[in-house]
Amino acid sequence: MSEPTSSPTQGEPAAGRGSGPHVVPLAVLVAVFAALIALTYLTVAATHYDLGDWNLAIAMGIASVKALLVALYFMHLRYDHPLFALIFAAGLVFVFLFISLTLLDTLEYQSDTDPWADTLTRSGEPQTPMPLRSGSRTLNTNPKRKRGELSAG
Amino acid sequence: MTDAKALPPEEADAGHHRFLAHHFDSPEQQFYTGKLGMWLFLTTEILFFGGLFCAYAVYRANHPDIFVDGHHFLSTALGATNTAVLIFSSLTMAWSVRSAQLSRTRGLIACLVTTLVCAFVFLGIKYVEYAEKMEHGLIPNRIYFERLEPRLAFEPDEAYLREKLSHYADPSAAGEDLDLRVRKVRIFFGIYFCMTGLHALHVIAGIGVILWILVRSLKGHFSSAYFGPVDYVGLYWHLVDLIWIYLFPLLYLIH
Amino acid sequence: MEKEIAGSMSTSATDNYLTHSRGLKSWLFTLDHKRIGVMYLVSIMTALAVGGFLAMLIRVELAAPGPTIMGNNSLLGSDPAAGKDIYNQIFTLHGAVMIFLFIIPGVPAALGNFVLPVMLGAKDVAFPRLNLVSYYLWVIGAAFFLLVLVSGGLDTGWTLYAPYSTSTDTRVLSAGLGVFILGFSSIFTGLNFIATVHTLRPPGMTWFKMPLFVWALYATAVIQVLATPVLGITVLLLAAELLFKVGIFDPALGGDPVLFQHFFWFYSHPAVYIMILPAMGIISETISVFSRKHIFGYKFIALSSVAIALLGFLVWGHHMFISGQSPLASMIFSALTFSVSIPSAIKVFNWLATMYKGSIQLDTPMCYALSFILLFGIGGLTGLFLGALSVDVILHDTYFVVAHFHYTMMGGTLVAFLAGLHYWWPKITGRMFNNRLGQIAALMVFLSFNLTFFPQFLLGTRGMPRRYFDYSDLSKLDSSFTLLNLHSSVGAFLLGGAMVLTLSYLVHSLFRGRPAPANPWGGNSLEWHCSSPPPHDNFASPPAVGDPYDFTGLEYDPDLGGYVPRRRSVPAPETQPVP
Amino acid sequence: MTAPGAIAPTLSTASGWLLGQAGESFWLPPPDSTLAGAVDPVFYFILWVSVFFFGLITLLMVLFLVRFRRRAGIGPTPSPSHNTPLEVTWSVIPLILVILIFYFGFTGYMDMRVPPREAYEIHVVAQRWQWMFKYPNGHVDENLHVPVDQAVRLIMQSKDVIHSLFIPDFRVKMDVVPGRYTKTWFQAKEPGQHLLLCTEYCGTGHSDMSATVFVHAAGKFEKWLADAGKFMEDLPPAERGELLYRRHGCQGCHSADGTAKTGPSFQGIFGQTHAFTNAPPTQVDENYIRESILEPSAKVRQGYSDKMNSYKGSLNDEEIADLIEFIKSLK
Repeated sequence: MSEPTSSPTQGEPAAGRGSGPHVVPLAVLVAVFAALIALTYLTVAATHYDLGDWNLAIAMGIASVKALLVALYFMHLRYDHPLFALIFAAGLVFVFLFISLTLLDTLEYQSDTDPWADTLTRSGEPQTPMPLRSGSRTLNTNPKRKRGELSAG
Repeated sequence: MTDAKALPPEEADAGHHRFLAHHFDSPEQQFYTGKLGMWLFLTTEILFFGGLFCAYAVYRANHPDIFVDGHHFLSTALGATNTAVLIFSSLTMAWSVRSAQLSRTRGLIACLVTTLVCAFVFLGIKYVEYAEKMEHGLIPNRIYFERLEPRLAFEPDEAYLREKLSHYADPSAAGEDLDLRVRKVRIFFGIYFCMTGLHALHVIAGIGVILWILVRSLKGHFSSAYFGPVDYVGLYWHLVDLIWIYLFPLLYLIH
Repeated sequence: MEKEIAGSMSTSATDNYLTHSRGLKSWLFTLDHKRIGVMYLVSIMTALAVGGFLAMLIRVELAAPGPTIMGNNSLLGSDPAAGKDIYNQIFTLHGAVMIFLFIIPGVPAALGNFVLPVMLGAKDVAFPRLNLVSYYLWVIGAAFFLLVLVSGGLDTGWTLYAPYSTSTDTRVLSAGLGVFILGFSSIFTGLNFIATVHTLRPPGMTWFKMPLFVWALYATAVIQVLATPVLGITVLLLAAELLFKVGIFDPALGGDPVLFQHFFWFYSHPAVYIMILPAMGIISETISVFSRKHIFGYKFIALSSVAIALLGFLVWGHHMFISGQSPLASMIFSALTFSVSIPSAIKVFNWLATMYKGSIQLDTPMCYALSFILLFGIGGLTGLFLGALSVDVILHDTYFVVAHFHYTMMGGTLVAFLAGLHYWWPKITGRMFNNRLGQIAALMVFLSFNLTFFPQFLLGTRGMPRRYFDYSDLSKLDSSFTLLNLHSSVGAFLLGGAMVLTLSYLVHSLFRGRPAPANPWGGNSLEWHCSSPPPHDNFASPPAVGDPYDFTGLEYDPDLGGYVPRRRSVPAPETQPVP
Repeated sequence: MTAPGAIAPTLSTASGWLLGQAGESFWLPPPDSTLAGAVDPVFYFILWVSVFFFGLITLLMVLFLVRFRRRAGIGPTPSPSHNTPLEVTWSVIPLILVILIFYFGFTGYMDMRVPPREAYEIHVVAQRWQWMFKYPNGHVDENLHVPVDQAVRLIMQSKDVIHSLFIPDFRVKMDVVPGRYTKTWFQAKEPGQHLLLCTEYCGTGHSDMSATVFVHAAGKFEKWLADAGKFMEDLPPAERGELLYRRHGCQGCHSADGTAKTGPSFQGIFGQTHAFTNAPPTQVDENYIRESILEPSAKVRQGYSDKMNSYKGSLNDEEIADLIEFIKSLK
């Protein structure tokens, strides 16, 4: 392909940066493929070792390296106009914000929740889940409403 | 249209006149616009799956034990095989874009066919995995109608779950009884089904669009002067791969 | 299609996009952004009428405590319980129709579709087919809402909060599908606009020469693309919850209802800016044109749109201060919420500064623009109450919130939509409407709007919760609840009357209106450089791009009833028509 | 255009004043709990900031409209189209104000969320469309009774959908979310009665889901609570059943007068035979009523949907017997 000549919009090229679309050499594609397969093997192998919290971090780290390789080479981001990378990154940033702010909140109030507890599902009645200040008798009695007395008091 | 000078004139000419929409000035402008549109679309896909990843993150952070219990029911071997298949299909897809850029129609067709085969292999393996889970009701296995609206029956076989889970120690320190673990693990299958199901739908959609460009390649539409659709479909297919790259460790490789 | 267009190219000089080709098919399958814009315009105004009718029913019901028209007759519920169910369905549909079918597509998809490519000097949007697809997705989404209406209604409120929405008998699944489809309609519009702005600007149209309406639409499109997919996944998860009880939101299965609210508001708060940003764009255009003054602080206005769009993503938790969200998250969201108020304030002050030393003419669009500033001012300032954590505790889910979002959404977006509709009406239809009637209607809208919604602030601060069928408990204690509600209902009917008046003179102008000149108001953005209505291809050759807010090159031609390029090159004082 | 701009809100406001609500509580309800101190001053601060800025905007607009209206032969006067110091000024002043507002709101909110250590605890259970208040001695009431001048902490849970407890006079509002506990607190300042409302939309009876808050004078609360525990023993079973019927929210879905609500009416139901969607026709007898209370989904009556919560654990055998007597009495 030749140089783009009359770009219709100034400052923004009509077709990529510099000379036309970049053709990725076959050797690069195959090398990326080999790296991806190797990383897949590595991530499976890593689960055989108990590294505590690091297991998740390693799995996510390897997945991110793989994703980066796919995006840079298979998806041409390395050769294309940076705007595309910016759009892609914007999506990731907002997903990150969404997950992190939501997670921050749900972790914070987790101690108040009690899912799966029979006391809260449809099949059961809440049974005074927290210790009350005084002893609890199961007597259900009550006077009729005495509005007069209250307003007087 | 001086950009055509590096091309065989008749090809460049065909590219310009047949596929250049009236509101674009040049094929470059059209190609760039199409690619921009595709990247914007991919971003919406990322946000779309982002919601699912968020639900996953919230549940995994709050109930890690469910995920440890749940992953015992998935086959790492099948998952890893599918990962390899999808990565290979990504390679062939990237290769087909390269072939189109170099006007190698036969290579393009061969690569697209290989990609399609890989997509079907992926779905086949997925089917094997799903069938095994459907048998035990671990993912919805039947449609019925309630108040005229369709519903899917999702009734895990508790005896089966109890039997399998009894072989594994309680991953939470709470020492919960087996009944509670059986009830809790259900949510893992719910999330598993939502994430992989939506991904599988994207694979099916990918098969559709790859078929479409395959037909167009057979008609000889693509060349170095016009290969936009191959590139756009390629980007979409790589994104499907990219999402699976995260799904695999998150669902199958839990320690 | 292409051939048909090519065949009719050789018609006379009066050829425009309306006369370019004829027949129903030439409209239904058109790829012309202007025709798609007009189809959108007709459709969303139908939705507005439906939503407005439902609003009238709500206001009649609330005119007095206890059942008034619902729950005491054979038409709207024969017993109080049935009446309550009907009321719940009506306010749900009012909200859903107004938000998903009118306000979100209102300005961008209808007016934006028509104006944006012309303003840029482009022949069309980047993806004309996608544009048509997005219109038909809107139609299909609307059809699903219609299906909901006839097949059992929806009573969840437009917010679809779980677990109510997963336990109701009404048609959540169909409505969810409708919302999903409408979401994609909105995404495709946004995607199209971003691509158009990036790639189809003619030479000379740099970023900072774009009209502010284009900037506003661009910022809106960014939100549409980044936020709307989350709405899609939210309703999809809700559907999964309904279809096979996956348990993500249902506490009985281990789910978390507050998580649903995070999902919902991650979209629905930025969606508020999808609704208001394009409206602000219209106001920037009209204030400048009708003051004959260069817009003040162009870059600040342009960049504040982008700032609002991005900051708008970080404040969704302010809908959840009392919903069980943790105090830590509430604090973060409250702080971020206030940061959004700054760019909004910047815009208001810049609009006022634009009027300074201008030559202000109160034509109908300007009347609406000025009422926008006042109404949006009230809407924005009352947002401060709701963003402040402790004050929100008493105001949350009361009529104060109802009044606040009607001041921003309706006093803001609807009024700006009317400003834009009147401003571009001559361009779209090629006809002038009756300006005097327009001014009267604008005044009526402003007065009746305040009569309708200002009392609701008081209802809210005094403790009336929203979504109440019956406020007898409150009015027994304090009779002012009855009187304030009655005010509101009377106002609603006057507002309805003003809308009917507007519709009638606009329709009248289609048949009897004076043919519009190319530039009736004296705007200098590119849409005023082509004929009214514009030709099929907008511009035969890329137009010369200047400063869209420089009006010194225009003068009024009384014979034409519009503005023409100044004949002498020597700058002379503009002679203006006396209104 | 300008005059209405200023007049319309004024008119509305004036009409509000004419309602006889003038004075301290024109905007907000009477400040009857200590939490009003965390809310009301912030509210009025924002109100005056808003009034000032709205007045400023209106004033400038009217001024410009009059001064710079279009006149024959006079065009716009040239003036700069941007001024960075000015832009910065009108960005920074609002910024300082909103930081202040945020700070006041935040500190007030923390006061509202953190109860004092020595708070009296009452458990609140919300269900469609009824509030239940459980006292430390096990007494359950459909209204909220609290002592004056004593911090009261509410621990709330929902049996079905989200509700929200709102006492306007106390400046208290908190959602009641199924699957978790939410908490709030207040301290009433004077004995008296106040309205308690539901502010999170919860379906058909949302606007009926109210209760009364009774604030008892010093020393009276304990007496009320002790009496409440004894009151029921002296009643005949059917009357006890009627009280339970109201207190446990049965009347939300089952009328006693033949009106069909979410569930079938209790009137005359005893002894009838009904068809079920998931069971053979059965006569309504003691066993059936007992089963319906404890396992509502076992038999779902034709024409109604499976919506009822189980009362297993919240009603004991004697109470169920009382309810059966009550249903029998509804001829």
